[in-house]
Amino acid sequence: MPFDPSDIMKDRITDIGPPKYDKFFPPIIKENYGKWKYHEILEPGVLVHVSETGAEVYTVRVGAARLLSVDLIREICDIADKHCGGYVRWTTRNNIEFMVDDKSKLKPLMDDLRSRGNWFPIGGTGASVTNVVHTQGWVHCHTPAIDASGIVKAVMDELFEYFGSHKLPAQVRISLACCLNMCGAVHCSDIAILGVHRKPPIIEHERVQNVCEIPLVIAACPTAAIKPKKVGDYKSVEINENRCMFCGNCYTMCPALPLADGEGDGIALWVGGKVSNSRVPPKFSKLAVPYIPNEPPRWPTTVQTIKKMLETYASDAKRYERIGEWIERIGWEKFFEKTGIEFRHEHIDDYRLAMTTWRTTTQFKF
Amino acid sequence: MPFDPSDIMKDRITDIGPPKYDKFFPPIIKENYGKWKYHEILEPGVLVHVSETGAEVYTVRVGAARLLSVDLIREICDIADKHCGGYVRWTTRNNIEFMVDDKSKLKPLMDDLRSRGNWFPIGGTGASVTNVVHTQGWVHCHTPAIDASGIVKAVMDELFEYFGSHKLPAQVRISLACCLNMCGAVHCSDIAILGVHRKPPIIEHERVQNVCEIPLVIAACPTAAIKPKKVGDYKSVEINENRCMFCGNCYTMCPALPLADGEGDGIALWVGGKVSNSRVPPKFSKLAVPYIPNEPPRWPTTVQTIKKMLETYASDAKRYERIGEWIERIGWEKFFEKTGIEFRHEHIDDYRLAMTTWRTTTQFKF
Amino acid sequence: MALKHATPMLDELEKGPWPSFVTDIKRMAARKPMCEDLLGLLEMSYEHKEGHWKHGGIVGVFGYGGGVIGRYCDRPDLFPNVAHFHTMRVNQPASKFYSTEALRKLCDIWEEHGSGLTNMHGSTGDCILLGTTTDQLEPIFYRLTHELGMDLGGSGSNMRTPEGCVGRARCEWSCLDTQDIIYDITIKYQDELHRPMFPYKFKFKASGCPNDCVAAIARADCSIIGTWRDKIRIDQEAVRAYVGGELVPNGGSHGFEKRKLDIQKEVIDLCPTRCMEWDGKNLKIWDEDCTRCMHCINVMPRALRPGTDVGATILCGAKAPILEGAQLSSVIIPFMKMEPPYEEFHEFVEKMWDWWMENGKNRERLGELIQRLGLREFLKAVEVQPDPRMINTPRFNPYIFYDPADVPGGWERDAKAYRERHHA
Amino acid sequence: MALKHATPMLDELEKGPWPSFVTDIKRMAARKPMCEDLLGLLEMSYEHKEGHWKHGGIVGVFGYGGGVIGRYCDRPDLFPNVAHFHTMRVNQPASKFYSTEALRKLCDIWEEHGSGLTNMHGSTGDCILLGTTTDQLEPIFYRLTHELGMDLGGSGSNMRTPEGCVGRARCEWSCLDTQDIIYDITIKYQDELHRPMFPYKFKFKASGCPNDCVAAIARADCSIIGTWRDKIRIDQEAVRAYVGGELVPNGGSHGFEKRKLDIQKEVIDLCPTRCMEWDGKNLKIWDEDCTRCMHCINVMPRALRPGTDVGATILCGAKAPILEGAQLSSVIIPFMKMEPPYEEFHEFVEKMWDWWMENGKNRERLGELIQRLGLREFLKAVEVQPDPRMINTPRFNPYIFYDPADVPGGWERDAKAYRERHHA
Ligand code: SRM
Ligand code: SRM
Ligand code: SRM
Ligand code: SRM
Ligand code: SF4
Ligand code: SF4
Ligand code: SF4
Ligand code: SF4
Ligand code: SF4
Ligand code: SF4
Ligand code: SF4
Ligand code: SF4
Repeated sequence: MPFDPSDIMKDRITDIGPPKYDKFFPPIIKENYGKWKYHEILEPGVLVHVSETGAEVYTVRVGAARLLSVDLIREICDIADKHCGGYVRWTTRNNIEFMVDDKSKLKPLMDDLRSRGNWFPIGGTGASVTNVVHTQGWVHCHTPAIDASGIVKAVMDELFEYFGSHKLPAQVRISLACCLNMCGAVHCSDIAILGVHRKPPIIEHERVQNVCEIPLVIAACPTAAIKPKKVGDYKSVEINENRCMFCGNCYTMCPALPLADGEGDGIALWVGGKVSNSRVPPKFSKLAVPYIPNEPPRWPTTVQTIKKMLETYASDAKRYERIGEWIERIGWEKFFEKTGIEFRHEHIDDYRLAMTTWRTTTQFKF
Repeated sequence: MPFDPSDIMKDRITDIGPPKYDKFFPPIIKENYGKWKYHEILEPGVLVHVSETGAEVYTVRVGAARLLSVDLIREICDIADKHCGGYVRWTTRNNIEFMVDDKSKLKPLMDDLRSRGNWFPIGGTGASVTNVVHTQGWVHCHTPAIDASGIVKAVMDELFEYFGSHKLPAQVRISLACCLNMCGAVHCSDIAILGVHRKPPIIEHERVQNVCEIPLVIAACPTAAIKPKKVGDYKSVEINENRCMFCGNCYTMCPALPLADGEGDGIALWVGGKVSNSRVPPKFSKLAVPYIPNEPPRWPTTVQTIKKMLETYASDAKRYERIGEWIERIGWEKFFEKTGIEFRHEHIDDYRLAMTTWRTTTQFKF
Repeated sequence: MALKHATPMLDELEKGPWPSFVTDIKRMAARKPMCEDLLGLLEMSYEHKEGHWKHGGIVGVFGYGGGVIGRYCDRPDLFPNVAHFHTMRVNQPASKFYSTEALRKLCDIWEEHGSGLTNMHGSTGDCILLGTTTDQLEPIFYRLTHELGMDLGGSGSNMRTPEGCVGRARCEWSCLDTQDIIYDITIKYQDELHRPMFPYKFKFKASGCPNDCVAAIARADCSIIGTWRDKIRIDQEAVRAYVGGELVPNGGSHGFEKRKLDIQKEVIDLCPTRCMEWDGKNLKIWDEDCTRCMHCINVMPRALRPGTDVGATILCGAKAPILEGAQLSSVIIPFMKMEPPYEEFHEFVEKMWDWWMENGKNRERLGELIQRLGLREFLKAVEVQPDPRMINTPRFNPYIFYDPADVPGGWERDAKAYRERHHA
Repeated sequence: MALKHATPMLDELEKGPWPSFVTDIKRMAARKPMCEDLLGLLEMSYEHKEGHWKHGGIVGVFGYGGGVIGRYCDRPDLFPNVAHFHTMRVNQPASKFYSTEALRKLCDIWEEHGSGLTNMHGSTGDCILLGTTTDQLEPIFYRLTHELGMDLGGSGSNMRTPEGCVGRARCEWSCLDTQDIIYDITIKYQDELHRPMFPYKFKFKASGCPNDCVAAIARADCSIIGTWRDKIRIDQEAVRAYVGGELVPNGGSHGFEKRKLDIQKEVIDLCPTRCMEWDGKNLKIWDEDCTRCMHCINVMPRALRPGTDVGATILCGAKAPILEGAQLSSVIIPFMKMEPPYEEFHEFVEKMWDWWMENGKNRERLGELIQRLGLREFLKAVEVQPDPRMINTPRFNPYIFYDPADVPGGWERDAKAYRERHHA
């Protein structure tokens, strides 16, 4: 019974949810579910997990752009069919994992992957820079201050050697969100790339009353910068520009308040966040660079600043130290000194919890 | 020219400030000012400071009630005249320091002090409980929820052995403030005793408009619980009791809003604050016991709870660890377990920075 | 084959060693006009340094309030093929294992009805079908449900698509059946996933252990993180093997050459509670002081394993910054056994949602509501007793809302008696 | 001699080893009716568990707006001698050294004109004369100034009486002339001390080193804390003597028996920056990493001393909790040389006050104003450049008030051009 556009309720199936997970488990996974005993990384991107039963699963992790065409997915399927019994998985950071149940299948798989141009770089395990979690950018969203996929590509090209190696003191998680909504939840990343606006919204007085709920717009502003205002015959709003910190929440509620501005928008870089509870509790990322202009197509300043931070960290930190742990050990004053990043007034918090970030001790380094 | 009440401007001297400090320096201090090289505590309460010139000053520190009669001050002067060349000083924690410039003068001074009943207990140095910084209480202020001097006396009687010894892991600073104004700045003490109210103010509608500036009263409330209200003919206020957290700031502004209540008032105990920058930065004290009733004249529950906390700390902490450092090492869950203090909803912050006190990690102890 | 629009800037992104999404899209563009126009539009965004999408209207499949993000381009005059370019969020199978059979079918459907471009995966976890027109939504939905047994994920003020780490499927540390928990939540709360009923979005994420490989603590309104209550299991011989250089530390995360593990420096000194001791032969862990941070286990996976009395720590409130600033999740239930049929957990979830739906303002996330009304109110609502494990530190401000029930006479005052004792 | 009022509860406070303020007051009460009634009133407070003082009216000496706290009892019917019981705050000599000559004179004046009771000292630092009547204020003031060369301290919305630690007078670690700095501030700002001109109270405190023995960082709107910029001075021989057990660690703070200092455990492992190393013979300090916490110096006072390039860290904003919650002072000037005539410091103070007076609301402390308007505004006002030493961590929320001066075209937008690029 194919779909019948004239009767969409016919045979309608709803609320079935996703397929049950184990339907897609490869046999080796199904059989050893909950029995894994230990793992080892054999080389960057290649893991073995050993089961209590003695079984072994070999995983090859490959980097991928998150934006994939069906053609590329079909190629992935070809590989999985050929080597992995027709199964494949994606990681929480958008890498692809090919699994084989015997060591002998590993080399053919890897050779195959390597034979396909640069589509399937192997890496992303251990003390590496793994794939960049990111969002839509100019490819799909309506509020971005920056692109997503393009910046990620430029960054990963430059940091490529760190994807396929274990040379860093610890894992480094880079994320990107194209606006303050932070869809990637980049707020706890070792390095976060964030799209920022710097000009208050345009107010299209003629449109506001037609396309927006004014009370919701007013309520949306965290700093109460927006007030109702009559402009000529139009019910509209006014914005106290001095109180605007460019969060874009008003634009989310009201298309007649566009913020995007080629000259104003750009990138803020954040550092030192983490998620794992390993050693030290999860941490928010902190502002490193308040603003870098959008420099399409390859964002050189952003890319180089990230590289500089990464390599300063790499050469200075102790083993196991995530970026945030390193900075807390050396102190922020040394972070700015060692990376050569300028410390500016933007670094000093002035939002709700600002007070908790001030230095209430004489302990600091000259 | 004695004072002439009919002409107060005659010979009037104003704005001279205090006498210059060095007018009152004993000669040994004056001569060695800025030249001190090192010190040693010879026994609890007795310090020697050695100068680069070879000179030595011996200090005997004695505990004192902060409330002193002129008779007692004169007795102090007698001692200082007899042994110390007519000089004496008070410390920042209201202890008295007698200084002599030669070791031979030390024993006679100490014998003299010891001969005068219990007026001049020697101690308060090093890893001790030194004098309790405190405020006025029922002796002088209009807003207290508790007495000050009486509680301090009861506490120091019980902890007396820790004043004249160095048995603790580190120094322990106990402070008392009789209301949330916290005149003693007790908010950074190892142990703080704080007077708290627990009933919202009485509103004396007939008096409010006569004795208070209503707008100032309203502005005084941190939680915006107070609103203007007409009651019969009177301009008065109403209080949303659910929003009142008994801070007393409205009463400071308006005598017609008394908070004191024999049944409602009492003591909250706080722990783990410190001021010095030694090892770890200064810390605020945190709530240990939300409420203990006023139990005059000797406040047994308060005294025993403090003793229990102190002795748990003393037996569990490592050398140099202040109470707050000890707790941070073992974790608050262990603090409550070891001291047997009940953990209650009052411990969980719900004021402006509450969020920063919640546990945003899976790291805790069972 | 030459494409419709010149894309000199995007072409720069075909260079370099990392896989190029531009090359990939170009490949599709050869047979998909939608992709051709997408490239043109993107090139224009690169020139303007501004995006070219408008707010989405309300589009979706019948009977669902979420799962589709409407999207319209602001220059349909120039790029008519992406005038409409809606996204469908397809609920991924928990932890993202796929059979190629299913994947290929999905590709076929999508090539037929949409742009042929996807996100594998969205940040929340969905498999995202990127770009189609309104008229295609129902056919796609029909084919997904009928041919693939797949359904849409969440968007809007719904429960969002839950996700978990790989867990017991391929990780030795998992204290939870993350897939099963995620599947259970997803299935049990299908209505909440598909039909807006909440003040705002609500996310669940489950990680099998405190390494938190799905970043639950940073981005789920309810974060379920596996942990254990008993002792770390130690294989002393394997510890000695690490120290002796027979095993590679940290499973090879820092290189694969065999080297002697400096157990004091690399493990014991980095243990946040310093609850371990190595006497040269045996490793002793004072488990009562261990906060289960995973570090020692991470470094010596063949010697140490989590305990066996396993369950979850439930934390609530994480979210991105809008409006009050970002939050991490806070401990609400230090330990809960997580075994099917997960009744205790369901009860908790429902009490939590009831309270949020009753008290939450429009667009107020759970974490913000807890902030506004206080953790105490939330604990009352979910019937959980206060516990020091919920906080890093007790309050330091003295502004305590004492409960009148604890005060003799409550809030009653006898003004007359007061003024008899105290003359005005 | 029997006193007028029975004080059975207070009598309990005459027991025990700590000096009894009750016994002391009783002694005076024999010849001072004020003290007799004070005891009676206090006993009544002990019975009621409520204080018995009313708000003070505005009393003071002519031309001063501070220095006297008015106080009236709420049962003058029962205790007429303390119907009025005002406090005078006498500005103590910096760090509270006295000659007995001066003290005795003060006692004589106070016995003649007041209760004969004092506080040595008030929390701020004043020598407090506790309890007198309005008519005695001028005579006392006259005699204080004429006979003793002493003056009143602060109260109300004034600069309050500054205070410092004992400093160079008797401490080897002081990086500042605390007495001189305190005296200088006190004398220079006599007008501000005596005549209300501020939004609220303002306190200065100075400690000679980061041990902060006057608790400046916790309770002064402007905290001046000594520090050094060069290297800790090390006497290696003395270090060895500590390790060898020839010198008593921590100057005897933990006991006086000679014992070998476990320098690794007691010093190096407790150094917050781990910037020290002991090779068994010599102590090495990486001073560039030292945060001058004092711990190592405290533990080995005969081996280590602060450097010689000394000055102050200036921190601002500490205060008690009313209204916004307590604050500690925050670093504003990481390092300032503090040498007479202290011009740089005076300039800073005056800029700070100007900003506060211009912007502060009624009863808004400096720290609260900085909170409300932001550290950035304060720094601008005092003309200090942002410095990472002012913060523990940079902001973690993305809500940045970018300066329009840094943005091409500032806040100007060309709405028309925008809509040419982006159709609505
Ligand atoms: C496959 C994946 C789970 C999944 O469900 O997809 C995964 C798998 C493993 N993680 Fe993870 N982690 C995965 C995302 C994460 C994340 C989430 C994220 O990055 O968004 C985190 C938290 C990141 C953070 O803290 O910011 C994470 C923090 C860890 C840690 C803690 C490391 C630390 O010291 O902080 C470990 C332990 C370790 O590596 O020593 C760990 C260890 C592991 C182990 C060794 C677990 C095991 O025994 O199998 C797996 C291989 C590690 C490796 O790649 O070196 N995994 N891991 C994810 C791979 C992402 C990728 O493609 O790169
Ligand atoms: C006399 C006095 C200064 C004054 O101007 O009056 C003083 C004097 C000394 N202090 Fe202090 N401190 C004095 C109040 C303080 C305060 C303020 C307070 O308690 O309100 C503090 C901060 C307290 C806090 O952190 O909460 C203070 C924190 C220190 C420290 C840091 C200890 C730590 O590890 O945190 C030291 C160093 C040490 O003891 O090792 C120190 C060391 C010293 C030395 C050894 C300095 C020296 O070389 O002479 C002096 C004798 C110490 C002793 O008593 O064992 N002094 N000291 C104060 C005596 C108060 C009293 O009567 O008990
Ligand atoms: C597609 C996706 C980004 C991506 O490229 O992966 C996405 C895209 C959008 N997010 Fe998101 N969010 C996505 C995951 C997230 C996450 C991450 C997560 O779920 O783990 C977060 C942070 C965690 C959180 O929920 O707080 C996130 C926080 C937001 C916010 C801020 C919410 C807040 O409370 O602070 C908004 C703004 C809003 O809701 O108004 C938002 C709003 C949006 C909207 C709907 C734009 C809007 O303002 O209406 C975006 C539509 C883009 C488009 O055109 O397709 N999105 N969003 C992710 C969903 C894919 C999926 O279903 O798998
Ligand atoms: C006498 C003294 C307590 C003592 O027994 O030592 C004192 C007594 C009073 N203080 Fe205080 N404060 C005293 C030092 C302090 C300190 C400590 C300090 O200065 O180091 C503090 C905390 C630090 C600070 O300034 O924040 C302090 C914070 C307060 C506050 C809360 C201010 C705030 O911003 O949070 C108030 C309430 C107010 O100002 O309305 C207050 C108000 C008061 C008043 C005037 C009561 C009032 O509400 O009007 C008290 C008069 C009591 C009386 O009857 O004599 N007092 N007050 C101290 C002054 C003696 C002196 O001059 O030496
Ligand atoms: S981060 Fe902002 S711009 Fe980017 S996808 Fe999310 S909502 Fe859109
Ligand atoms: S961008 Fe944010 S701060 Fe600015 S007006 Fe809009 S909602 Fe307010
Ligand atoms: S703490 Fe409160 S009650 Fe005590 S003296 Fe200060 S203002 Fe008065
Ligand atoms: S006591 Fe405090 S919280 Fe209560 S009404 Fe008065 S000012 Fe408000
Ligand atoms: S969170 Fe723990 S259980 Fe889950 S994959 Fe990561 S390491 Fe394994
Ligand atoms: S899990 Fe963490 S806290 Fe527990 S013993 Fe290992 S390193 Fe220490
Ligand atoms: S603060 Fe420093 S200089 Fe001042 S007395 Fe204390 S230890 Fe000495
Ligand atoms: S002063 Fe403190 S930070 Fe500096 S070396 Fe000594 S212990 Fe370390």
